[in-house]
Order: sequence, then C-alpha cells, then structure tokens
Amino acid sequence: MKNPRRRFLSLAGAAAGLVAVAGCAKDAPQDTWQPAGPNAEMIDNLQRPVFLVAGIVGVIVFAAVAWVVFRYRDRGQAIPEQTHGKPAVEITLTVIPVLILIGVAIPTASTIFDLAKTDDTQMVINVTGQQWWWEYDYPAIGDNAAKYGLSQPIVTSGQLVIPENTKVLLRVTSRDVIHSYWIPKLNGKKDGVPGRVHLLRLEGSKPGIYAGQCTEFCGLSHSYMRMETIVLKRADFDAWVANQLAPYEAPAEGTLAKEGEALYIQQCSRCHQVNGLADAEGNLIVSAPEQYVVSGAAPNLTNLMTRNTFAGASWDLLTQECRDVVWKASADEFGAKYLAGVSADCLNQKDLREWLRNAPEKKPMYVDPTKLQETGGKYRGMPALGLTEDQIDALVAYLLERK
Amino acid sequence: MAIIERPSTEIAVAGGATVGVKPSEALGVFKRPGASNSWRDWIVTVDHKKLGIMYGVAAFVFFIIGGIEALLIRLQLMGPDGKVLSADQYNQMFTMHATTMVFLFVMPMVSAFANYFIPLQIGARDVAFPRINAFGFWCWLFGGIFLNTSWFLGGAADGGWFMYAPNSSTLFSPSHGIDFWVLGLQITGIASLTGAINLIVTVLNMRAPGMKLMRMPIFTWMALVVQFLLLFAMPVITVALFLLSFQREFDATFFDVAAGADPLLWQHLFWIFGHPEVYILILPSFGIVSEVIPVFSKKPLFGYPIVAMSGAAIGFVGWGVWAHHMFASGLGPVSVAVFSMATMAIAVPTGVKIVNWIMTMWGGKLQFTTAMLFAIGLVVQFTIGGLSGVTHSVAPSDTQQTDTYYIVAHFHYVLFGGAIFGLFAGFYYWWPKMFRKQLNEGLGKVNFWLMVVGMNMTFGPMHILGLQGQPRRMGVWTEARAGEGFFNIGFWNMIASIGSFILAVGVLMFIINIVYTHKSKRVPIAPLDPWDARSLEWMTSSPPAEHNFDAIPTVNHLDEFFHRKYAEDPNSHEIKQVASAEEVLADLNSRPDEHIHMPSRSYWPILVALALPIICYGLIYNRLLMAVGAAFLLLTMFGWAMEPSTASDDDFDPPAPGEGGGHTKELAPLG
Amino acid sequence: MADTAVAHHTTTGLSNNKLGMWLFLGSECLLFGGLISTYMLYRGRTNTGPQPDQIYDIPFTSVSSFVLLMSSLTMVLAVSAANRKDDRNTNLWLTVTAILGATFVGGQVYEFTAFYREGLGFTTSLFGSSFYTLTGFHGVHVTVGIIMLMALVGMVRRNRIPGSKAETVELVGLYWHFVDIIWIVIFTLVYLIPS
Amino acid sequence: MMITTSSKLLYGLGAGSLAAGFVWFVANEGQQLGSVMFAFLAVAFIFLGAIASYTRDGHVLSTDTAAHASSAASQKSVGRSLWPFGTAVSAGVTVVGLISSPGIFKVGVALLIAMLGEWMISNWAERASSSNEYNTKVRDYLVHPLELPVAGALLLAVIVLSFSRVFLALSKSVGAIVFAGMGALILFFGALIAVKRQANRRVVGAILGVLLLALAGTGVATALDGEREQLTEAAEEDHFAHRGCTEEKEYSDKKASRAVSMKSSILANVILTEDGQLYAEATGYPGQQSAITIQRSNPSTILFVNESSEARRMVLSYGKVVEDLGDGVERESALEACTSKVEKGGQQAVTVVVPKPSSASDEPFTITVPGVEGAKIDVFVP
Repeated sequence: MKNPRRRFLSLAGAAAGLVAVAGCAKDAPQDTWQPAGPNAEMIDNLQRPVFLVAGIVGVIVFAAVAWVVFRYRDRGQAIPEQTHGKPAVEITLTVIPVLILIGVAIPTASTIFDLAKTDDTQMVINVTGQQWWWEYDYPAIGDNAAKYGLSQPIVTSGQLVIPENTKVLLRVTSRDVIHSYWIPKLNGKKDGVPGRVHLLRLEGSKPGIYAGQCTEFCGLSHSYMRMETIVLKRADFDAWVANQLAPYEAPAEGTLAKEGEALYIQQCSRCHQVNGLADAEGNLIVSAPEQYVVSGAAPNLTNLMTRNTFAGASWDLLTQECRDVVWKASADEFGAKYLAGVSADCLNQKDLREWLRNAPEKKPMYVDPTKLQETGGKYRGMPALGLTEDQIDALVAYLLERK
Repeated sequence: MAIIERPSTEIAVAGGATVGVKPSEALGVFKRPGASNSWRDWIVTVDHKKLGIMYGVAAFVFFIIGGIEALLIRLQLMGPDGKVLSADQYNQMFTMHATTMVFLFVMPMVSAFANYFIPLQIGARDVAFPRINAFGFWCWLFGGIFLNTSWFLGGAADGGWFMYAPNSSTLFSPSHGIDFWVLGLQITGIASLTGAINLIVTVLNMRAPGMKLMRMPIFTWMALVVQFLLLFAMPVITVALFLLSFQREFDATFFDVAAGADPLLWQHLFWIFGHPEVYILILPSFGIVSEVIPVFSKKPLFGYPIVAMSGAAIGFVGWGVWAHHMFASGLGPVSVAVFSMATMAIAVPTGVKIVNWIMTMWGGKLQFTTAMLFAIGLVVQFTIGGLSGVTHSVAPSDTQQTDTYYIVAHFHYVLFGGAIFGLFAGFYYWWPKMFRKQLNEGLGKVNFWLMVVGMNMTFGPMHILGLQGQPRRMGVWTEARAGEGFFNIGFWNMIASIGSFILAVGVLMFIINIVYTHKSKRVPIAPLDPWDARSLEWMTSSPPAEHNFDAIPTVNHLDEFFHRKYAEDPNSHEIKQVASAEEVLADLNSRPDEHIHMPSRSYWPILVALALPIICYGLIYNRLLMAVGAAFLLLTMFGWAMEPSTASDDDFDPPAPGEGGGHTKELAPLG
Repeated sequence: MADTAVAHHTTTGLSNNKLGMWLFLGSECLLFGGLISTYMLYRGRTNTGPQPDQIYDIPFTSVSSFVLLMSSLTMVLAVSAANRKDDRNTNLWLTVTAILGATFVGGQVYEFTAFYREGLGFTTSLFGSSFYTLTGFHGVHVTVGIIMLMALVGMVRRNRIPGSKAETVELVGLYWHFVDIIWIVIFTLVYLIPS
Repeated sequence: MMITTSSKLLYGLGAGSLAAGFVWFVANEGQQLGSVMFAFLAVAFIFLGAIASYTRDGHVLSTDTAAHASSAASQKSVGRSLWPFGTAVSAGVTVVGLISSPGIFKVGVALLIAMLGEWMISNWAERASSSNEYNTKVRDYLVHPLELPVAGALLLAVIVLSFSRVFLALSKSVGAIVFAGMGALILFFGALIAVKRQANRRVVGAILGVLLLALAGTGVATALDGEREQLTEAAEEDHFAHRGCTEEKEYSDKKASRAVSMKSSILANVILTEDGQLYAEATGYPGQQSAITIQRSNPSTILFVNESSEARRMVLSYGKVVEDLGDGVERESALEACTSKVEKGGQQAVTVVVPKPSSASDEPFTITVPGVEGAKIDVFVP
C-alpha cells in the first residue's frame, strides 16, 4: 500500500469501527507520512512499524472484547465461579507487552541519537521565530563563507532556501515567546525558545517547496504563522545567493516605483529593512523595529519578490495559476521557476493590497490603541497605516522591484 | 446565626441572672447551626454525602459550560476561515475549555464520587476532617466561579491551559485573563490539597474492622492512589503558579528572558504536575469500571491485587515521564531517550488493567446495563487512546505528531473516551444509591450510543487531521492550504464538528434522563440492591442515613456484600444465593451501634473559603480590597479555630432536641 | 467528652490529626522542593544587581539559624511538658519558642532590608526574585508557626484544647521542626555552598 | 416586629455601606472599584442581617409585646465610656497627619476606624441586657474574633520590626554577636523561670512586659537614629546600578566570580586561556571560533570563562547610542555590556539584547578583555 493515509485508515478505521472510507487527501501539504529527506525518512521508518504493531494489538483487543461480549452475554447461565485470577495468564499477558515495547524501544533510542547528530554539518543557518513569522539569517562565517560563497550575511524570512542533499543545521531560537519550527516532510519539530538555541537538522533530497507551520501556541495569530522550506539544486542555490547579495538598485526616476520608494522610506523603513536603501542625503537607512514592535524585528524586504509568500507565509504572492506553475513543477524545472520570482503579471494583487490597506484586519494583532499602553506603546505586528489607494499603487510598484 | 440575644425573655423573668444564657463555647458571633431541611443545611453541611452531591452538581454545570466552549471551537473550525470567534476569543475558548474540563469538571466529579463513596465503601461514618472537607468544596466552587468571572471582566485567560512562559507574561497577554487563571487555580488547588489529605487519612485510618487494604474496593484503591498523586503534584503547580503570579502582579523576573531566565523552567514545573494530573483524571474512572464490570459479569475482578498494584505502579512511574510532553522543546537526546523509555514502561501497567477487565468478563454472565455499556466503551476507547499514546512514546515519531490534532485525538480518547465514560458508568451505576431512583435504561442506552458515535466521530478524524499536519490551537484554517482531494483537512474538520454535536445531543439525553427519572411519577423507587452489587456501599439504605450505617459491618472478604448474599454449595460447587440484600441489611441492623456521634455543622468553612476570591480580586484590581479580604480571612480563621471541635448539646441553634439527640463526633482542633 | 478523641479507634493507630499533619508536611516538602529548585537554577543569574557571594552575611545568618535550631529544642521541652500535663511549663516553653521564632523572623526582616539597601531588590534580577521568594516563603511559614504557638498558649491558658492537649502541642511541634529542618536545607544550599 | 436587634445593626451597616458606595460613586467619577467594594460590603451585611432575621436570633416572638418590651434591646445603656476620648485623640492624630505626613495620616485613619468600631460595638452591647456581666460577655463574644488576632499580629510585628531595626543600626559584626546574645538571653530567662517553679505569675508577666517595652523602645530609638553608615551609603551610591566596563576595579567586582548553574541557555562560551588567547565556542558550530553571530533584538546569553591567572572582565561593545538631552544637545555614548571581574577559573554570564545590525555601525562589534592585548572576537549581528 503506497498511500500512507490508506494504511493508517485501515488501522484506525478498524480500531474505531469506521472502516469504509475509501480514499484520503491526495497531497496534504503538511503530511507527516511523506518524507522528502533523510531525517524525515528516519522517523518514517520508525513510525510505520510502530503504528502497525499498535494497530495489530488494537485489533486483537477489540476482537477479544467482541468475543467476550458475544459469548458471555447473560443467557441464563449459572453464576460463574468466583475466581480471582490465574497467575500464569496474568504473567504471560504482562510479559508480552513488555517484549513488544522492548522491541519498539531499541530502534527508538538509536533513531533519537541519529537524529541528534550534528558533527557532519555542511551549512549553518540561524532561525529566529517571532510573533508571527520566521526570520532566517545565513551567517557569513565558517563553511558558509568558505564553501557557499556567503561573503555577507543574508537575512530573509518566510521561506528558507537550502541546497539539495546538504546537511543544513538550523539554530532555532525566538525573540519573544516560544515557537516551533516544523517542516513535516523534512524533519520533526523543534521549539524555538527565547534565550536558548536548539539544533534541528534539515536535508532535502528533492528540489521543491515544503510547507510547515508553527506548532507551539504563540499568541493571537498562531494560526497565521507558517513557513516553507525551499530545496534548490546547488547551481540554483548559488544563483539565489548571488541575487541576495546583489547591490540595491533604486527605481528609475519618474516611475511610479520611485514614488513608492519615497513612500517606503517615509512609512515602512522604520521597521522593514531594505539593504542598501539610502535617504535623500545618501545615508544608509537602518530600520529600528524594536522601538515600535514588541518582538523587536520586522521582515527584511530587500528581496521580497524572490519569495512567493508573505506575512508569515500565510498568503501567496503569486496568483493561483502562477503558484501552481512553481509549486507543481518537476524537480528539474523547479529551480528555474522558483528563481524567476514574482512578476507583475503573476502578483497576487488582492491579498497584498488588503494587507497594505489594513494588515491587522487580515491577520489579528494587538493594534487596539487601548491595549498599546499595556505593551509599552509597541505594536505586536504590523499596524494599519491608513494608506490611500494611490499610495498603495506606488508601494506595490516599488515592492515589485524588490527581487 | 445568632448574635447572642436569646436570653432576653429569661432575663426578664429571672431578673438579670444568666439563667438560660449559655453562650456558645465558641468565641465568635456565630452559633453552630443545627440540622434542618432548608437550603441552609447545604451551606453549613459537613456531611460527606451532601458535599459529594454538591461537588457533582456544580461540576456538571461546569461540564456543560466547558462543553459549550468546545462546541464553539468546533463551530469555528467546521469550515475554512471560520468567523464564529475572533482569534482572541478562540484562544480564550480553548484555554478555558481545557481548564474547565480538567480542573472544574473531571477532578471535582472524581471528588464527588470519592467523597460520597469512599466512606461508604470502607465502612466509615464520615471522612476524617469533615469541616476541612466542606472548606475544600467551597474553595473549589468559589475558585471555579472566580475563574469564570474573567469572561465578564475583560476576557478570560488566553495562554492555553499549559500557560507556557513567556507567552503568559503581561507583555504578551495584557488582559487580566491570566491573572484570573493563576489565582483561580491557586484557590481550587487548596481544595485538591485538603481533599487529598482528608481522603488519605480517611482511607488509612477509618476502615471498618477487617477491611484490610487488600480488601478495599478497587475504586477506593484508585482514589487513594489519586489522592497521593494530588498530595505531591499540587505543591509543584502551586510553586509554578506562585512564580507566575509574582511575575504578573509584582514584576518578578522568573520568566523574563531578557533578565537571563529560562522559559523551560515553567514547562518542567508544569509537567511535573501535569503528567501525574493525567493519571489523577483517569485512575478514578479505572476504579469505577473495575467496580462496574465485576458486578455485571457476576465475577470478582480478575487479578484484583494486580489491578490495585498496577494502579499504584502507574501512580509511581507517572512521576518519571513528565518530559515526554517536551520532546520537541530541545531537551537533548539523552533526556529524550530516557523519558521515551520511561513512557513506554508506563504502558505496561496500563495494559495490564485492560487485560484484567477483559479477563473479568471472560467466562462471566454479562448484563448490558447502561453502566456496563459505558464501562465497555471505556475499555475499547481507552485502548485506542492508550495505543496512540504508545506511538507518542516513540520520541522521533512524537516530534512529528506533538502539537497536532493527533495529540488532541489521543488525549480525548483517553480523557473523554476513558475518564468521562467511566464517570458516566458511575452515574448510572450509583444513581439509585444516591437518589433512590434508577435512571431510565432505555434513555440511558440512547445516551450511550449517541455518545459513542459522537465521540468517535469527533475525535476519530482528528487522528487523520493530525497526521495530515493540522496543528493544534489554530483558530482558522484556509482552503488554500488544506490539501487536495476530497478527504482533505476540510472534510475531516466537518466530520469532527458534526460529531461534536451528536456528542452534545448524547449528553443532553443524560440530562433528559435525569429530569424524566425524577419528574415522572411512573418511575418507581429503586430496590435496595438493584444491580446485585458486591461492595459495602450497597449494604445500607438508599440513600444512606447521615450516619451511613446503623451498624458498622465487620469485613471478612473482598466483595463482602456479595459473600453475605451468596455462598458456594459445598456439594455441587455452585454459587447459590443464600440471602437477599434486604435480609443482609436487616441482619446487620438488628444490632445497631449506640451513641453514634456525627460531626456538627459549621458556618466557618464557607466563610473562610469566601475570603479567598476577595483577596484575589483585590490582588488584581485594588490592594485595599485585598486588605479587606485578608482581614475577613483572619477573622473567619479565628472563628474556625475557636469553634470547639466538640460542640456541646446546647450549642445549637435551635438547640438539639432531647438528651443525646443532636450529636457531634469527636473532631480534633484541626478538623 | 474531649478525651474521647484519644480513645477513638483508628485503623493505623495514629490519630487522624497526626496522620494529616504528616501528609501535609510531605506535601510541603514538594513545595519547598520546587522553590529550592527554582533558586538553584537561578542563583547565579544577575545582570545588574549583586551576586550571592557579594551580599550574604554568613556569620549573621549562622547565628540566626542557630537561634531557630534552639527554638526546636524549646519546642521539644514544650511537648514534653505537655505530655507531663504541666501547663505552666508548656506555656513557658511555647512562649519562648515563639519569641525565638520572632527573633529569627526579625533577623530575616533585617537581612531583607539590608540586602535591599545594597541593591538587591525583588525585581532586580533572577537571583533576587528567587532568593526573596524562597526565603520569604520560609519566613511566612515561620510566622504562621509563631501564630500557631501563640494560639496554643491562648488555648492552654483557657484550658480549652480539646482532645489531647499533648497531641495538639505535638502537632504544632511537628510543623515547627519541619520548618526548622527546611531552614537547615535552605541555609546549606543557599548560603553555605558557594555558587 | 420582624427585625431583630442583631439584624437591625447589620441592616444598618448594610444601608450605611450602600450610602457610602453611592457617595463614593458620585465623588470619584470613573473610579468604580470603590463603589463595588462598598456594594460588596453592603451585600455582605444585608446577607448576614437576613440570616439573623431568618433565624430570629432573639427568639422574641413578634406578638409577645411584653417580652419584647423587656427584651435586651429595649434596655437603657449603662456605664460610662472612654470611647469619645479615644475617638477625639484619633481624630487629632488624623488631622496632624493630614498636615505633616501621609504615614501619620494613615495611622490616624486606622485608629479612627478602630475607635468608632469599638465604640459602636460597646454601645450596642451595653443595650443588650441590664446585666453588666452579660453585656461584657456579649461584647467580647462579638469583638474578640477581631481584637485578638489583630492584637496578636501587632505584638508579632512590634517584636519583629524592633529586632530588625536594632540590627540595621548595628554594624555587621556586632549584629551577629548581639543576635546570639539575644537568643541566649531568651533561653536563659526561659530556663530560669522553668527552674524557679515558685516564681510569681505576675512577676514573670511584668518582666516580660518590661522586656517587650524595652525592645520596642530600642527599636524606635534605633529606627530614628538611622541605619548603619555602610547601608545608607550603599543605598545612596547604588553600587551595582552603574557598572563600568574598564579594567579598573569596581565595587561590584568584589567576590564576583561565580559559576552558572545551567548551561543550556548559553548562546556562546567565550574563553580566555591561560596564555591570553580569546576564543568562542558557539552551539552548532564546530570547533573554536574567532567570530560569532548574535541575532538582532534577541536576548542572548554569553558565558565568559576566565582561565587566565588574572581577574578579568569580558566586554561586549555593540555600537553607540545617541541620546537627546534636549535643547539640541546630544550625547554619544558607547553601548557596552560587561561581566564583573572574574577570578581565575570563574565564570560569569551576561545577557544582552543588541538592537541594531553590526552593518549599521562604523565600528565593528567586538568582544574584548580589557588589559589583554589582542584578545578580540568579532561579533556579527545581521
């Protein structure tokens, strides 16, 4: 049986007495039974037999109950012997589960240690959770700089890009509350705890997009805190790195995008960094989100349009058709389609504009002015900026050039 | 209450002499209340049976509240982009649903059964500390009400019942909800602690002659284990709650990461309490079905000592597995491996119980009453929950499933399919004992089947949802990321939501059943021993008199009552009935005990308990109010301490009738 | 009537009250266990305020610990007097125990004030929060003990201790010794073992 | 008559609370809590009153007018009263407090409330019957639950506070000796009285009273005299608030070395070796590093381990901050976080939040050890 859902159902179905459900979701994006990398496979190889054993034990117990209920119902038989038990039966029935559990325990222990292995790491990435999105930074030290050409640190968010068949070590932490990083098809989850660094290893064996979601309850917009991991072939990854490190290109004078830049400097750059963006006097602008936001950070928008989701990976930057082209691309074509980024035609105008119009309405955040006082006047996420439609046009035009 | 004014007429008559002026020995404004039939008696009662009933009624009200919260959650998740609740309301809803069900329904419902039946099952006249018992009940009730008033005072707690730091700090949860949660649980915690001490002492010290530990009914056994768990688990959560309340109310730094704190401290403290808590919730139900199954199988419990000992073993090992709730929180591989193994170990005693229940039924003479059906329902559903539990003990697999709906499915199979089904078995089984009438069996079976279907339809699909990757505690899901195909997240969420309403109708049937049973004239008074039961609580009138037994029986067997009714024919080795229940009771009561002393009613428990929420409101809103509450507490505690443990006969209002009529029993000053 | 309590039969032979007190103390062990663990985890953590070694006044705390220990001795004397039904000496030793306890609490209040002056507030650092919480909880326990002792004195005076006087004194004695022993643990772990 | 005497009092109190609540509500607009408190009081009193009525505490039958006329409530008040005097004194204290200090004012208000309460109760009790003895009993019955615990608490507070004030005034070493002396004295007196069985109760009581007075007196005297110099100094200077990050020795460096109990929260260990080398070990990176990254705006704990023979401190410099001092004056100061001076073999952690990326600063962010040439670790904040 190839479809894991089917296999599980045949067990759970028998167990719960509701078999008969013929099929399941063809492709759940966060399915825990479709590993796409060695770490998830290790888990999968362990959980399949365990579920099977559990299912078999379950079926035996249910059969026993059913038999007893059928066989010994009151049909007027005499009152049974008042026996208090048979030690032999009891010892046997205690030893059997002990043996089964020992059988489960041994591979479990070895898998735990295999998954925790970090000494052959090839790449290190810092992953930082905050309310309600993930920031990734690629430090420019060690192997990252020596072997992957990271002359400068890269800071990005929402979508984590890693090279194919590479043992990537995530150093997961958090800026505010506890979050949990989870890409089901690549590995189990690991909490990002503020003040601590937890290690999680990812390795993707096939190019593609792997979705995940924050699984530790982290406040108001917990359900909108998603993430994706992008696995690229090595060459595509190098191209991605080069693009990330490319210098800032200001929009051409007189274009709508140039208006957008001015507006961006005025409205957005307080929190959102665009590397290389300079003010009128030519001073580089460094955003200072910690003055305005409780978490102390806001996503870096330098290369926004190279990612294809936004706002904690909750909404697509691509329209449905363009999205399918990228997400369903074959492993060979995927890299090129992903690197193409978001073009003007493909931009999901609806969600992005709604977001710019009134972010907290789309994604709940404490921006209720009466509650601001209680968090020291700091926002919990993006506030409603009160932009006009013209301003939004300009901003969208500007953002479209952030590739 | 009577401020002393009683003597006025006598004074007039006797010219100022204090004839008839017999102020209470108590140093306080209140005289001891006497027995009466009015509502007042419920306020001042220290009778374990009355308190048990009050626990039960109040807990059931909270069950309905928690159920409504659950239905709102399922409504919200029924379709994509649910609009029933806002994100904030959703967070409050699931926090309070769990808190209510755990602390305000299952735990007190267990207290209800334990209070009512432990003294009866061990042949005692009351618990060891009746006033403390009453105090515990009022603490719990006021704590629960206090907790729920937060709905009307700016929103309830929104941090999840696990209340992980630092999300629970004022910065991330600025409303007062968590303050109410922390303080409310402190108050209910007092109830758990006093209840634990009280019941342990009762069980260890007040057993009838011949009632050895290994002759105790299994429900009493399990309840005893639970009380020990409570005794040692409550102080741990108390510490955690103190730390959190100091952080929120007085700006302490315990969970302030910028000051160098470690948020995992909370998780460890919480789960050191939280995991034993799971057994606190489930073991009493194990006890109940271990009573029910033998009765309706006409066989003693198979392997009684092993069931008792496995309960104790669960209680013991339960302390060593808390970190399996934290496999994803970065403990390090060694800790994870150790806790993973320990968790597997705890599956063994649990499995033993299931085996023993099946073996009890094996070769029996099964009667499928509603109580028995619920018990069998527990055996089946708990097995599913237990097996999914075993899949969690495999830590790597758990890192995929933890915090997804798979976990939600797991613990609802354990807690709803297990604990709550057990409680319902108890309702049907013990109803005639408590209320003289048997609940209708027909309605009962409808109730059972609706609950079974509803329960499996609600929580069964959650296994699949979890494995498809739907995390817990998310207030909305979107079509865009629900997966493709017909059987995607949307489909299963819909099924679960429909199931939850079937479940709700099932619970409604129970309420209808109660109303029908007690309102309909056609329902007769139940016979003395409707189920042909086995243990001591059935060897007295229904409901039992205030003093429980006219004569305390001497116990010679496990299942003493059964052995007084039945005997083995020495020739044919057949079990033959030798006496009816009525005959057994008549025989016992033919030599009634004399000078039965029962505990005196008291106002103090409810008054002392009342001071606590006042202090807590003060802590949240106004320190002056806190001082008022503290003064009130001081005053009432003084009153309690000065109330004589042994009230004299004239210390009643109205005075106890006749010589030796009212009656108190010896209560020591702590009582 | 009062004396029937002694005669009352219990299955274990221990009186209900004594068993109850033992259970309560068992529960208290876990409470202090939790607080001590918190302190041990956080004892060195401070970014701005002073550290343990910098403010502890070991000689003073040793003396105050000794005073508390001595109060256990006087408590034993009170219990033995109560057993002899010697009301006068029971009262005397209960009073002395209470005064010694009050002296200890006075020493703790002094210590808290002094530490606060030297820069260790409740909210200064993790060390501060956990130190004050742990020792404060203990101080509250001692204070409650003193109140119990005072109440006992009142009861003995009014000849109003129901049941067995000696047992009530013994129960309070149990509590008092427990509080003392906890202090020994705290004193060793918090003050003496260098962090 | 349905309303009995005791309930009358309680209903009266309830009505009074209601009125007070109303006045409060009108007087303090928007401050509802006070009203809520009074409302709560009113409900409580009325509830108690209702119970009293319900139980008809006097058992005076409403129809029995003769009994009613002779009932306790109808009796004349007897005896003289000191309460007006006490109330006047309290009022005086309150007024003085109003002028001089809020502390005294609060004491005055508390006294006033106590006096009025006591006055009310005694007056009420005096009407209870014509028997003085009985009236006293009634009064005690009613007020003891309040008086006794408060008196006990006050006694305890006097002893505890007096002790602590005395020690605060004494020097550190003398304090311990005096403490020991006090303990010994208490034990000695106890033993003395225990042995001298013929000792007069009154004498013992008197001695105790005198000792208590002396203690309270000393307490007040030392409190007025002020705390010992070092404490006053410490409070004024606030030794630990402003820690310098230079090589010099600071007050806060005294005995500063310490181990950190739990290492899991450490982002990086920074180790100063015996030969003056500085390197870092960070979670997830293999081997010894000469550079570390710190996430921006994120509380990060760095542990400094000193293996060199000198006492050293670690300094993390992370840019500059410009403060606006008003009037166009700006002050630029370095952002630094540092440990205390750590002895050889000692460790100390420092938790820091770096708000800006290192690229925003002209100078690189570094970890250094003052006094050790060349000891430097680069810090990247992306």
